[in-house]
Amino acid sequence: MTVMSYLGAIGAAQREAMEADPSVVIIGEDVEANVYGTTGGGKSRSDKGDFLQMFGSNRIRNTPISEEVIVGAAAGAAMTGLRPIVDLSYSSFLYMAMDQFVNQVAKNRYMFGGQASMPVVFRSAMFYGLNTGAHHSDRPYPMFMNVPGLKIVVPATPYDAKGLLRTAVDSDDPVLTFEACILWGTKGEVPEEEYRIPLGEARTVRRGDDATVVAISSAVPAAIAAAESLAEDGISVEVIDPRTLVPFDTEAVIRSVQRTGRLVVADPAHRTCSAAAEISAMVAEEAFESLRAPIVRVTTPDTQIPFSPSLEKQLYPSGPRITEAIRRVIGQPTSMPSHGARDMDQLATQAPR
Amino acid sequence: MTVMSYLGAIGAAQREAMEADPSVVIIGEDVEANVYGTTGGGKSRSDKGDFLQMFGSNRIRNTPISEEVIVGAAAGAAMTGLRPIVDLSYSSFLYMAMDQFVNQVAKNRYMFGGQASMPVVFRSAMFYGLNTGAHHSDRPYPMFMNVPGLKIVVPATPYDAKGLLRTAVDSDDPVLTFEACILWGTKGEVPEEEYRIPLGEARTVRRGDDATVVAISSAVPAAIAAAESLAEDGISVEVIDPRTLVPFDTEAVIRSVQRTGRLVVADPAHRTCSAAAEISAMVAEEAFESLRAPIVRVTTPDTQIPFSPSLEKQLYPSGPRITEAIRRVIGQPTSMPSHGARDMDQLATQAPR
Amino acid sequence: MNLSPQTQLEMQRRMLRIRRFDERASKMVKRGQIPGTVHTSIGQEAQVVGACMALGEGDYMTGNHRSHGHPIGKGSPLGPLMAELVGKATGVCGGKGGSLHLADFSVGSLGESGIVGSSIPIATGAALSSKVLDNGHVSLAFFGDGAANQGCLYEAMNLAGVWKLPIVFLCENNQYALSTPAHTVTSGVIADRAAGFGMPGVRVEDGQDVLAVYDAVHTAVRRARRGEGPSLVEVITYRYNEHSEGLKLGTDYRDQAERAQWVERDPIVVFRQRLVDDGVATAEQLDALEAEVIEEVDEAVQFTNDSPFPDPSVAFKDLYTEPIGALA
Amino acid sequence: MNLSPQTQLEMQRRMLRIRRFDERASKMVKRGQIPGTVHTSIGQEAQVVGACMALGEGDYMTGNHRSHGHPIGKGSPLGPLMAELVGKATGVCGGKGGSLHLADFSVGSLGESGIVGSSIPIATGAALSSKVLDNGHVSLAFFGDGAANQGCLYEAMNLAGVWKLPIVFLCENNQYALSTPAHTVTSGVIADRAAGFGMPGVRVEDGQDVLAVYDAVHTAVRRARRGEGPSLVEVITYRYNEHSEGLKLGTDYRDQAERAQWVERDPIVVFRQRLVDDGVATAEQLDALEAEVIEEVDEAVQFTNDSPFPDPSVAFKDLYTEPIGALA
Ligand SMILES: Cc1ncc(C[n+]2csc(CCOP(=O)(O)OP(=O)(O)O)c2C)c(N)n1
Ligand SMILES: Cc1ncc(C[n+]2csc(CCOP(=O)(O)OP(=O)(O)O)c2C)c(N)n1
Ligand SMILES: [Mg+2]
Ligand SMILES: [Mg+2]
Repeated sequence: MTVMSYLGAIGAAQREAMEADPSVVIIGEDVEANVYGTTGGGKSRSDKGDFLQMFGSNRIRNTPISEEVIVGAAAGAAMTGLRPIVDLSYSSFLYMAMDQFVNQVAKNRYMFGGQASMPVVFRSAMFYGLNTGAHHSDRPYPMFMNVPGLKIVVPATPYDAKGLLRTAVDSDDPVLTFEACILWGTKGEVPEEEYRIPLGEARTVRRGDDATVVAISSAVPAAIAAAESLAEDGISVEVIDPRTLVPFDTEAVIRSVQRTGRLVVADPAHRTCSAAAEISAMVAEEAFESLRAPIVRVTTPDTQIPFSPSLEKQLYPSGPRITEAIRRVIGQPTSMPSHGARDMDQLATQAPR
Repeated sequence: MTVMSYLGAIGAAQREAMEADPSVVIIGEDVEANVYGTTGGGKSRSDKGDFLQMFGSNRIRNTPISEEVIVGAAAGAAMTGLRPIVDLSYSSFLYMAMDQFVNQVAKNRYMFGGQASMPVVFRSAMFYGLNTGAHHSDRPYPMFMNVPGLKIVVPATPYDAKGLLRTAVDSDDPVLTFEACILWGTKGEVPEEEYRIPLGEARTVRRGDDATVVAISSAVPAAIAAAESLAEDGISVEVIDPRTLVPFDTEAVIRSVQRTGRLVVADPAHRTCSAAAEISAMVAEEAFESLRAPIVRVTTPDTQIPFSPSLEKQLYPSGPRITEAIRRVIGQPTSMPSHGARDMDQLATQAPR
Repeated sequence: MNLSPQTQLEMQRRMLRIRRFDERASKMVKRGQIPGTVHTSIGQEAQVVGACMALGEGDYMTGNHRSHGHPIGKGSPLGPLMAELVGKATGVCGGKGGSLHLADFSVGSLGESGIVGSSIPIATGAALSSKVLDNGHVSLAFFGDGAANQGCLYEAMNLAGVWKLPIVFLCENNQYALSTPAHTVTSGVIADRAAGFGMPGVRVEDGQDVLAVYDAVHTAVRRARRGEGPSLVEVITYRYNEHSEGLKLGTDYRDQAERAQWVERDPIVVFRQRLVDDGVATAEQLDALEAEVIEEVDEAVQFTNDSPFPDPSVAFKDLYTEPIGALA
Repeated sequence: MNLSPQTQLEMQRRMLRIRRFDERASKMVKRGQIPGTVHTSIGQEAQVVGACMALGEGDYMTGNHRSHGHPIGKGSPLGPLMAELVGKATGVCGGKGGSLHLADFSVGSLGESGIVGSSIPIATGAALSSKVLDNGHVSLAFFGDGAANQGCLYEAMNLAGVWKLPIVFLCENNQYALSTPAHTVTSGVIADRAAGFGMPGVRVEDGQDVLAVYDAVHTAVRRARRGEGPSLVEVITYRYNEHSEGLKLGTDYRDQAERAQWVERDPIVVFRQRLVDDGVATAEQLDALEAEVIEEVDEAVQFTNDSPFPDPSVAFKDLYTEPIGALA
């Protein structure tokens, strides 16, 4: 085992994948200069240009700012013999290439009756929680979940980030990974040897009996904090990190809810049509008989992301908001001051009430 | 009252809006020649070029095929004094302009602290069920529901299509309307005089006590058919058409479920993160105590849309599939042959099971 | 350009294959035998075939909604194409694609796109893999005058320019995008846009002359193959039929006299005459060629009629390469 | 071009306002007094001010992530801009926007965009409303050499060309997009791309000369105002600082000698000398001007410090013009 940061783990996975297979290439803006820290050898930001030296400019493809053709070209290259890893830097830029994602990447194999395969990985980082305002803070994975044909990965730890990225590169289908910048610095143990984590296998982060929390991306550490604080009150919370949203490990969630009878879903995406909505709907259909309380979603309210530090942080699922939600589902009196978590969840929807 | 087709009602609403306010303009591909039948005076397809004669080429803006700039330019024009109606023809083309929708249309007012207002309507038609294959059959409203700042309209009748479009044009916020081509020919009564339908008010299509069906767009006639067929067996089904997805009339749905205790949501979108998922999650959180059965979604499975007539039609919510779902929630033995509705719903997800 | 008689006859054969295939498809869609819609290339055969014949077998190609001509021009067998239009299990895409989404990877046809402009980046990516893998394949992207106003074209041209990718951007300027005359929505000249993106741009004024098209595209292909990068070729041509047949979406507002003038310069008639005049073939040989093609189309229809529709469960196949849940 | 002394002094004042404001912002972000990141226009003042001064008061403008210079150049007061960078309630966007999303509609600034290229269509739309409403306003879209490879620029140029919209596309070519040298990712010459889209394209080689920029943009603005349509103006310039300050995303790989050469031709120093040489102002007058600007920046910071942060509930305001549920 060795200790790595989340960002370092991504760099290491990229390096291993590049070393393992000459048809793997990296395509993206500023990848040559290692601006985002994942094309420098997986060590530190100061390893500028390592990948360029190691793999050459034929395989490290520094692009113009042209997301639409970057995504489409990666798809076309994947259909004809390469296995590109595309670095789209921030997730907010994916919309620029939405047509390519939906109409080409997701559809080509199906439309052409299986003639195409599309081994391509699109990496992007969600920059929320860092005071950069509405244009850099998006968490758009729910949109892509609504597009059949894509696989969607949302790692929350260095171990998962590395293992899932290796699997993504191995996959013959298109994979989108949504990384959380706020986790970039998180450190964790990672095996020295190569390993893969299958897509579609949730990780039970913490066992518990009184309620299940399914937490996504940066909501995972928040859920752990909530579980720890409730443990002090003798409340035992199970925390599940699905790790991939498509495919989704329904069984792990259902099994847990069958045991606990209570579900909270913590999801940093906007509330309406979020991953949390899907998970809730799934359980309301398939584990209804086990449910002993309403399913509560802790999400980002349906508002855009404001810049001011006095406005932004409150919006994302936090330890206290998740704690509050768990107390609600287990029927405990809440302890939040007004204008706290409860209010946030009341404000959290575009539905008139 | 007069009888109008769904398509005619849209044309009539456009004509009225153009006549009422000189700042209303129509922007889109092939609007000059009235190719899609809504810029010809609201009468019939053969009224070619009517709007062009009535309103002139300054206000009827025939565009190049450049969705990204069309959407952005309409937004910019709306920020500076016009009230554009943008005809994007098919909903599958919206992805081309996704960045403009998400990063400009939805965010500008908020980001700029209320300085901008954005009175613009984006119309598009969902061409599913008509054997044109994966590139024309999209039903992408769930994606847009995940974007705070947009209003989303899904009319299912001529009356609603006309009344909601007038309200949309009046709105100082951006509105997306998703029309269903399969309903273009549907005829219905429409008042002679001008009228508006508020956004956020559901329509109870049919009263009933045993189960509630919330149905969207072309699923509305399918739900009515299901309710009618079940009425013969003495089962009384309430059918609700939300008409707008943002804002959403939560209260109407909750009130109904409080009475019936059972909910089926019929939604032609892909299942994962669909509008149906949102509605289900909403009810599982807010009307849990009233629920006497699992919430069942009848959606389009998470597969792309195939071309062949032997493959396509089965995928959308149909009368029989909705009937079957209602029987399930009221605990009646099902009557479907194998490979029928039940199978479809089992195939309907990207989650491994 | 000195082309062998064999090559010239193959050009005529391919133009005829497109013409007869599309005439049949047009009839069938009107009779309801083909579901949905078709967009025919009738009138544009020289432009399609001149371009395709300038490519080698291993070369890649993408196209658009006006889709049948491209794979036919690239040498795809007609049976599976016709079966695809009808939605049969034996279709080239197993019935999943239909007219708008033909693809025949066996001849380098990487797919037609119902979304205007959307396949241009795909062709660019195929050129990228050729470059990285150094396998000598050239890509060609077919798109219309309408698509020439989609931004992704310029992103693609720029990327191909800086990376010197082996690709030809081929604009089929049939002077209309649906009802819209190109000159009313196009600022400047399409071919002239190449210069600003650092590549040659040529305009084939007589796109009804298959040899003229071949020459221009062949020059571009050779440049690409030499590693010198992309080119833009704009070909002026004309479609005879409605934009789209079967949907009854609006009709065409083109001047009938304009159409008549173009029909007079029909690419197949013109080239036939030239083959005779140049002594490449006799009228009888050309009649025989035509008869062969008609038979080939008849056989394609027969093949289609004899084929079953796909089982409904096929709708759940091919989304991923491996099963996800119930989806395979 | 004969500009009044007053106008020339105003140019120098605006350049100084940008310089001093951005220097202060740069310091503040490094000290953690500004959250997030800022992108300064230091070194590019002549390009920004030359363009803005060629516009009238009612004219519209959009910009990008390198955002402070544009509204300052257009005459926006500094207090609300600085307060916005810090996220105060008195910020020009009420604290909702921040450095990346400045907008001051009172001076025609319709918004800076953190998404590269994304505001170009918005400016095009403002030009469309000017045209439809016939109100004489011209639009100007600022964007970088990096943004010049986004497809939406060419869609916008084409649309503006066919509709003869009153707009100026202004490319701030500071020769880098983040770490990437423009010449490595740009095929052809940006200004030359205009021709293919049927409009004049000029390149201002000395973008450090505020008058040269003014001349080129003024010509384009007059053309737009006469109803003759759009122009593309590319200005060669240089940023002195890191791409982005505060985030510590990678550092800059530019040659320090290259930077030094540009600093030597500093636009503010050069223009100051010229004003003195031409007898437009004395050194003392220019010192006084500079002192005024410094005081203005100090006051902006004071204003910011004195201002409260917005109440958390403000996060739920301004999404729509009317309340939707609990959202207003
Ligand atoms: C992105 C997108 N916008 C609009 C359409 C609708 N549409 C289909 S074909 C067409 C015209 C295309 O014109 P052109 O590119 O010149 O090709 P042609 O039909 O003339 O061969 C239009 C507008 C579409 N399919 N995709
Ligand atoms: C669509 C999009 N892609 C990428 C980025 C990340 N990014 C921000 S600024 C920048 C460089 C922009 O270069 P240029 O347009 O030349 O402007 P400059 O910073 O040089 O003023 C990049 C790549 C972005 N913000 N938006
Ligand atoms: Mg055309
Ligand atoms: Mg730059």
